[in-house]
Amino acid sequence: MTNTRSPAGSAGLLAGGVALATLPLWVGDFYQLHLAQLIGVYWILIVGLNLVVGFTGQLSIGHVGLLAIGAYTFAFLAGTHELNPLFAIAIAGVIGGLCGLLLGLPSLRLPGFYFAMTTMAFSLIVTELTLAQDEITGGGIGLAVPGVSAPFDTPDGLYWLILIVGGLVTWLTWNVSRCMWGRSLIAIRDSEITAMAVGISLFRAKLIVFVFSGVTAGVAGALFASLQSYITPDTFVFELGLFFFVCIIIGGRGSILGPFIGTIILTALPELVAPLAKLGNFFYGLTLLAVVLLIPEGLQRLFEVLAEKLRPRRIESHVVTPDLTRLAAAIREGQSS
Amino acid sequence: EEPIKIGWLSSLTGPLSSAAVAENQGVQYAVEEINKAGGINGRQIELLTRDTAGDPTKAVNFAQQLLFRDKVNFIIGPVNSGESLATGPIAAKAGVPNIVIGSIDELTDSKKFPLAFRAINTNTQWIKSANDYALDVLKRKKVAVIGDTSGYGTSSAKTAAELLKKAGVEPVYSALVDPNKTDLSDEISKARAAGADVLMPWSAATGLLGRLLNTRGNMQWDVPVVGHPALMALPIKELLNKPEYWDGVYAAGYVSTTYGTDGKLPERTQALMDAMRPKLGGEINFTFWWVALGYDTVKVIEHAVKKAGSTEPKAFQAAMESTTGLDGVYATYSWGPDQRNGFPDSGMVVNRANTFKDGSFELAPQ
Amino acid sequence: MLLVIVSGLAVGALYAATALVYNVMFSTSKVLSVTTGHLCMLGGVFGAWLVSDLGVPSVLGLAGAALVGAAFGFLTEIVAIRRVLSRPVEHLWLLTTLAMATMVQQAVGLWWGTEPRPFPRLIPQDFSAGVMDQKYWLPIVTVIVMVLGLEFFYRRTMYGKVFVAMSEDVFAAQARGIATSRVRSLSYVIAGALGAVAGFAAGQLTFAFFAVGHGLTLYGFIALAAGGLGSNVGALVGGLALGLFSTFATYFFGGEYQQTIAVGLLIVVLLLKPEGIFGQRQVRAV
Amino acid sequence: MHDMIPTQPAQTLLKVTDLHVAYGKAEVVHGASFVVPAGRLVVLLGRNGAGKSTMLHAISSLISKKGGKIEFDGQDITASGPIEIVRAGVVQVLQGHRVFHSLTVEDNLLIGTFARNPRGDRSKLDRVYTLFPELKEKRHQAASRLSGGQQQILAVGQGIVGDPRLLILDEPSLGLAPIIINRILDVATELCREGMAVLLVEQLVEKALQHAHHCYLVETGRIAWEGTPEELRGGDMLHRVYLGGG
Amino acid sequence: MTALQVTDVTKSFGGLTALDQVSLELRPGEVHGLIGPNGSGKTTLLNLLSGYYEPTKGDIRLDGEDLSRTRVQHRARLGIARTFQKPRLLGTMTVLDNAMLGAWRDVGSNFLGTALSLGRTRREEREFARRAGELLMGVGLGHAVHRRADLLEHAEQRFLEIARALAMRPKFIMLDEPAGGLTALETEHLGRIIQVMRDAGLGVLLVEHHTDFVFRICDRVTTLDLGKVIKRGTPDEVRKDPEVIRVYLGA
Ligand SMILES: Nc1ncnc2c1ncn2[C@@H]1O[C@H](COP(=O)(O)OP(=O)(O)OP(=O)(O)O)[C@@H](O)[C@H]1O
Ligand SMILES: Nc1ncnc2c1ncn2[C@@H]1O[C@H](COP(=O)(O)OP(=O)(O)OP(=O)(O)O)[C@@H](O)[C@H]1O
Ligand SMILES: [Mg+2]
Ligand SMILES: [Mg+2]
Repeated sequence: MTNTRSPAGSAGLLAGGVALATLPLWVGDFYQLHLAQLIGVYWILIVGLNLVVGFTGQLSIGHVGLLAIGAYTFAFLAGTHELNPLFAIAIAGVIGGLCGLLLGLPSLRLPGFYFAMTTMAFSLIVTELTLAQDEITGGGIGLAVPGVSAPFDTPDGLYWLILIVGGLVTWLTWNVSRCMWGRSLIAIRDSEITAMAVGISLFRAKLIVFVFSGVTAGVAGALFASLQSYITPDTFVFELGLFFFVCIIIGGRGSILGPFIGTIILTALPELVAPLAKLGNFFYGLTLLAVVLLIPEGLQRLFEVLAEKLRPRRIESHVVTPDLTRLAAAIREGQSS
Repeated sequence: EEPIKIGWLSSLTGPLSSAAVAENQGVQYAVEEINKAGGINGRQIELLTRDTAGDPTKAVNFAQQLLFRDKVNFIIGPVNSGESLATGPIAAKAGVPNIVIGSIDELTDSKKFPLAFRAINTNTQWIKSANDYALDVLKRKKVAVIGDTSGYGTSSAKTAAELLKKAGVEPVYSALVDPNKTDLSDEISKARAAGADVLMPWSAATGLLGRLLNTRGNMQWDVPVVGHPALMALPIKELLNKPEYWDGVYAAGYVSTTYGTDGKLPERTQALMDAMRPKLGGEINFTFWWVALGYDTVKVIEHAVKKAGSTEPKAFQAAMESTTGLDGVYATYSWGPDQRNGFPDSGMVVNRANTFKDGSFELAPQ
Repeated sequence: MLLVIVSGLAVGALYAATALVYNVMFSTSKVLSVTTGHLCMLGGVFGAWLVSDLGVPSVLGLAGAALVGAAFGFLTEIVAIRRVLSRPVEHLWLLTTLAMATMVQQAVGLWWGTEPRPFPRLIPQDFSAGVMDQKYWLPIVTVIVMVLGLEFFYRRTMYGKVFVAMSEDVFAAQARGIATSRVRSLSYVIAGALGAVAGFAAGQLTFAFFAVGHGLTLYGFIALAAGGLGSNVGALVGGLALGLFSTFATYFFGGEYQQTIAVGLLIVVLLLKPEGIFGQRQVRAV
Repeated sequence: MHDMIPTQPAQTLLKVTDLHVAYGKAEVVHGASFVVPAGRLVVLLGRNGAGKSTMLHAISSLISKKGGKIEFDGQDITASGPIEIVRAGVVQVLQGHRVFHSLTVEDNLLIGTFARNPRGDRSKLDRVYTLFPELKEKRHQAASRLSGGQQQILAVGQGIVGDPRLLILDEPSLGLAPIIINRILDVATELCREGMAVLLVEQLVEKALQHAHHCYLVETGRIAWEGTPEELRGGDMLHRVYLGGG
Repeated sequence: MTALQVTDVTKSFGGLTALDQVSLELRPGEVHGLIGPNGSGKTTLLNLLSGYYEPTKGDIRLDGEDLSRTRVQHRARLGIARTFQKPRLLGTMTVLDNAMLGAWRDVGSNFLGTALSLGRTRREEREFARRAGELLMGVGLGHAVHRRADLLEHAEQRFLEIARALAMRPKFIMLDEPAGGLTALETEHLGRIIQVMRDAGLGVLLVEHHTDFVFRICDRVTTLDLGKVIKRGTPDEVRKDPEVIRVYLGA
C-alpha cells in the first residue's frame, strides 16, 4: 500500500535477502538445505495463495490439489516422457493455472466458506483421481521424479532455482499488493458492496488472482515433486492444504512478510519437535494454539505494534475544515480530464 | 570409538501404527542386546527414532534429517509403503545403506538402490502364497478380490488380480473399499451374488477386515477368507461380533511364527520370545513376526558390519551381497549381487487366523 | 438393496448428527468448529471404554460419554473460541479449533491405541437381524430425536432468539442484558454432549476408533452446506441424503470415485441454491 | 417546556463521579462527573469523538473503567456487570441502528425484555406497537429488511420494552424523520413524567434543549459546563464547545 | 451533459411496494433533495439508481441509455457515485488508500501489467495518489491521510466516503444521509462541500432528514411517502406544503 517503509525496515529486508541468497554457503548441512528448499517451495505456492486468502479473503483450503496436479504433471512429463525439466515446470504452471480456472469458475461464485468447502472437496477429488488413474499417476505406487536439469541438478542448484522462482513470484505479488489491484482485492475482502460501488467486477478479479495462484501452485508442485524425488497420493494429504492456509492466517491477512515468516516457522516446527517422537503432533497442535492466542492479529500486526511502540503517534481529534478552493479545483480537473 | 548411528523411521502414531510399534520393540531390544554385549566391533549402537506418522513428506524430512544432519550410518524403515517409496531414493542419493521393511516390490532395485536390502518378504510373496493356497489347496476358482482405496490397498489388489490371471483365474468380483466405510453389506452380497467361493481381502486396515468378517458371519455365508496377514491380528478378533467368525480365515504367514505339528515354535523364535516376554508385559497380543522382523533388521546390520569389518557403505554392500543362509529369527536370509530381497519363498506359509497364540499361529489345513 | 438403503441412512444419520452439532455451535458464535467430528469420536471411544472395559451399564455409559463430550465442548469454548472471537480478525477460530482437534485426536490415539476397537452391543439382539440390526437404527432414531429436541429448543424457548442475537452482535446483546459468554459456553456444552451421544449411538458402525473425527468433520460439513447452514431440518435432510447418495455411489461405481461423486453433487446443489436447500440468505445488502 | 419541571427537588437516580475510561493506553474520558435525577431528562452535548458514547458504555459497564465511581439509586454499581445493571433498570439504546438483523421485529423486542424475564414478556410489546405503528406493520419481518430509520425506531423500542428506570439514548435521532424525532422525544418526556429518568446524547442541539431539564457539555472527555437549557442558550458556551480547538 | 432520468419506477419486495410509479430527474449542476418519512423509499431509490436493486417496473436512463438492468459496476464506470447511510470504509487501509480506491474506474493497467510493475502502472499510481490527496485536502482530511481508516471519527468517516466518491470523477453523486450524526458545524462544512460539487457541474442527489439543511442548500426537493411522490418543487414550496408537514415535518 501507500504506507512508506521505514529505513530500518528496508535495511532489515535487504539483510534478509542477502542471507537467503547466500544460504547454501553458510547452511549447516543438506538437511537444513532441504528444509530451506521445502520452505521455498511451499512459499512459492503460499505467495500466490496469499493473494487469494490474505488479500481477496477467499478461503481456499484445497490448494494442495493444485500442488498435486503440478507435481504429477512434472513427474509425468519430465519423468515418464523425459521432457526438459525446466520446460516441464513451465507446463506444470500452465496446467495449474488451467485447473485453477476450472475450479474457480463454479466455486468462486459461492459465498465464504461454501467456497472453502468446494476447494477442500477439490483436493480430495484430486487424490481419488490420482489413485484411480494409475496408468498416468502410477496409482498407489506413485511415480519417481527426476531432478531438474543442469545447472540446477545439484541440491544447491535446486535451491537457487527455487530462490529465483520464489523471489520472482514474491516480487510480482508485492507489486500487485501495493497498487490499485491490491486495494481492489482488499475491498473485495472487506466490503463487496464498496468494491461494487467503485466499479470493481468481483468475480473477474477473484478469478484472475485465483488463476494466478493456480499457476504458482503448479510451479510449486513441480519443484516439490523433484525435491521429494518420489510422489504418491498419500503425499498430498488434505492437511497439507490446511497447512498452507494456516501459514497465511498466522502470518496476518493483507501482508506478505507475515505469511513468509509464518511459513518458515510452521515448516520448521515439526522438525524441532521431532525428537519427541510420539508426542510430536500433540505439541504441534499446542504450539499452533499458543501462537494464535498470543498473536491473534498475526505476525504482521505484531511487527506493526512493535513499530508503533518505537515511534508512538497520538491521535488528537480535529474539527474537519474543508479547503473549498482546493476541492473545487480537484473536482473541476476530474470533470475536464 | 564413536558409536554406529542407526536411523529408525517408524510410524509410531497415526493409523496403521501397531506394526511399527511392535517392530520398534524388536529394534530396541536388539540394540540393547548388542550394546550390552559390547557393541559391534567394540562400537556401541546409537539408535535415532523418528515418528513419521505415516506421512511421506514427514518421512522425507526426517530421512534428510537423519542422513545429512545426524549422519547416520544406516537407515531402517520406513514402515508404510507410501513413505518407503519416497525415502528410498534419498537414502540412495546419500549413499547410506537402507534396510527395507516395506513389502511393496518397487522398493528394491539393485541398479537404482544398490544399498537398499529388504528384510521383509515382498508383496508378491504374500499374495502368491495366499493365491496358491486358495487355488491349489482349497481348490477354489471363483475368487473375489477386495482392496481398500489407500495407495497400498489399490496396488496390492492390482497385483493380486494380475497374479491370479497368470494362474489362469479371472476374479469373479473385485472391489476397492474406503477403509473407513462403515458397512460392507453391499460389497459382500455382490461378491456372493457373483458366485464367489473365496474372499481375498488385500488391506492392512483392521476396521475394514473386521467389518468384512462380521458381514460374512452375519449373513451366515461360510466362504473361506484368504489374504493379508492383518487378518490374523488380534485387534481383528476383538472386532468380531462372534468368536466363530474367525473360522475359515487364512492369511499369509511365516514359518518362523508357525507352531509345528508338535505344537512348538522354531527354537530361535521361542528363544527370542522367552527373552522378550517380560518387556512385552507377559502375554503377547500382537503378531510376533513384527517383533522378530524388527529384531532381525538390527542383527542383519550387525552381521554385515562384522563381516565387512567397517560401516563403510561399499564394504557393507559387498558383505550383504555375499550373505547367504543368514539365520535370523524371522527368516533365513540370502542376498546377492542382483538379489535385494533377502526373504526366501520357503519362509512363507499360510496360517489359520483363529489359532492366534503368543502372536503365532498353526499351519492352515493342507 | 434394502440393506444398502438402510446402511446408507444409518451413516447419513451420523453425518446429520454431526451437522446438527455444527449448527448448535454456529448459532451462538458463527464458528464452524473443526472439533465437531472429534466430539463424536470421543463419544464412541469413551462409550466403549466405559461399557466394555469398565463394565458400566450402557445407560450410564451413554451419560458418561455425553459428559466427556460436554466437558470437551466447554474446554473448546474457553480455550479456543472465547478469546479469539473478541478479536477483529476473522477465521482465527479455524486455527484454534484445528489445534484442539489435532491435540485431542493425538491424545486419544496414545491412550486408546490407533487400532479400531469394538463397540459393545447396547441392546441384546442377535447379529443376524439384518436390516433390523440396532447398529443401523440406533443412529437414525437418535438423530431424529435430536432434531425434534433442537427444533423445540430453538422455536419454543427464548434461547433460540438469544443465540441468534448474540451471534450477530455480542456488544449489543450485552447491552440487552444477555450473559453472552455464559450462553456461548452453554451452546458448546450442549454441542459436545450431542456429538458424544451421536458417536455413542453410531459406535457399532464406526467402532471405537481414534481417527473417525476428521472424516466426520468433513462429511458433517458437506451435509450442513448442502442442507443449509443454521437449519436443523436442513442438516437432517442433507445428512441422510449424503449418506444415501455416497452409499449408492459406491454401490454402483465402486469405492474409487465415492468422494468425487458425493462432492460433485454438493457443488451442483450449491450452484443451484448457494444458501443450501433449507438455508435462508441475508436479504438486504444496502 | 421547562414549566413542567416538578418544583420539589428530585432525588438522584444516577451519580457518576470522576469517571476515567481508556481504550488500551489512550484515555478518552478524563474524570467526568454528572448526575441524573429521577423523573428528569438530562442531555449530554458535545462534538463527535468527545467521548459521550464512551461514557455511556462505561455506565452500562460494556467497557471497563479505568477509574471513578458510578452509583445507581444509592447502590454502587461501578463493579457490577452489564446484566446486573440492566436488571437494576439501566437500559441503553446504542448509537447507530444496533438491532439483530436476522431476527424479526417482534423477536428483537422480545430480546429487549429477556433480561427481566427469561421467557420473554409479550405484554410489554403493545405499548411500543401503539407508540410506533410502523413496527407493528412489520412485526414479522426480519429486521434486516427495515429501512435505516425503522431500525433505529426498533432499537428505541427495544429499550422501552425493557421497562427501565433510567433509559439511556445515544443519538436516537440518527436517520429519523423530524416527525419521528419529535415523537421519540415526547415519549421520553412522557416517561419522565412517570418518574423514569432519561439520559440523552444528541447532535440536534435545538430539539434536545426543547425537551431537556438539564444539560452537560462534554469536551474531549471532560464535562466542560453544566446548566439549564436557557442558561445554555444565553451564554456562548455551545459555540465554544462545538468549535472546540478550531 | 444530459440528465439522469427516472421514469415511473416501481419496486416491490414480496407484498410490499417500496416505490410506486416514482419519476425523478437529476440534472447536472443542481442539488436535488430527497426527503420523506422513514421507510418511504429513499434508500431504495438510491439502490435502484446505483444498481443494487432492479426496478420491478419503469426505467432509469442516462443520455438515453437504459441503465435499469445494468450492473452496479457499469453505473460506477458511467460516473454515478454514491455514499452509504452507514459509512462503508476499509478499516485496515489508510485514508489515502480508501480515497484512491475511488479511482478504480480509471485504472488502465491489467493484473499482469501491475504484477510486472510496468511504467504505466507506476504513472497511474502517482496520478491517483495525487488526485486522492488533493480531494482529501479539499474535504479537510489532510491531517489524517496516512491514518488507518478505522481510527477515524464519525464525521471524518463521512467526509472520507465523499472524497472516495469524488475520486471516481462522477457526473452524478448520491448522498444517503451524509449529515447523520454530524454536529451543526460539520453539517455546515458538508453544505459548503455540496455546493462546491454543484458549482463544478455535478448533479447531486441528497437524501437527508436534517430538513433545514436540505431546504437551505437544495435547488429542488422531492418528497416521498409510502413510496409515492407527494410533493416536488423548490424548498419553499415543499416546506409550506401541508401534506409534507403532516406526514414528515410535523408541526
Ligand atoms: N473501540 C475504540 N477503540 C479505540 N478508540 C475508540 C474506540 N471507540 C471510540 N474511540 C475513540 O474514543 C473517542 C471518543 O469516542 P466516542 O464514540 O465516545 O465519542 P462520541 O462523543 O460518542 O462521538 P459521536 O458523537 O461520533 O458518537 C474518539 O476519539 C474515538 O476515536
Ligand atoms: N430488501 C428488502 N426487503 C423487504 N423490504 C424492504 C427491503 N428494502 C427495503 N424494504 C422496505 O421498503 C421500504 C423503504 O425502505 P427504504 O430503506 O428505501 O426507506 P428510506 O426512505 O430509506 O427510510 P429511512 O429514511 O429510514 O432510511 C421500507 O418499508 C422497507 O422496510
Ligand atoms: Mg457516540
Ligand atoms: Mg434510508
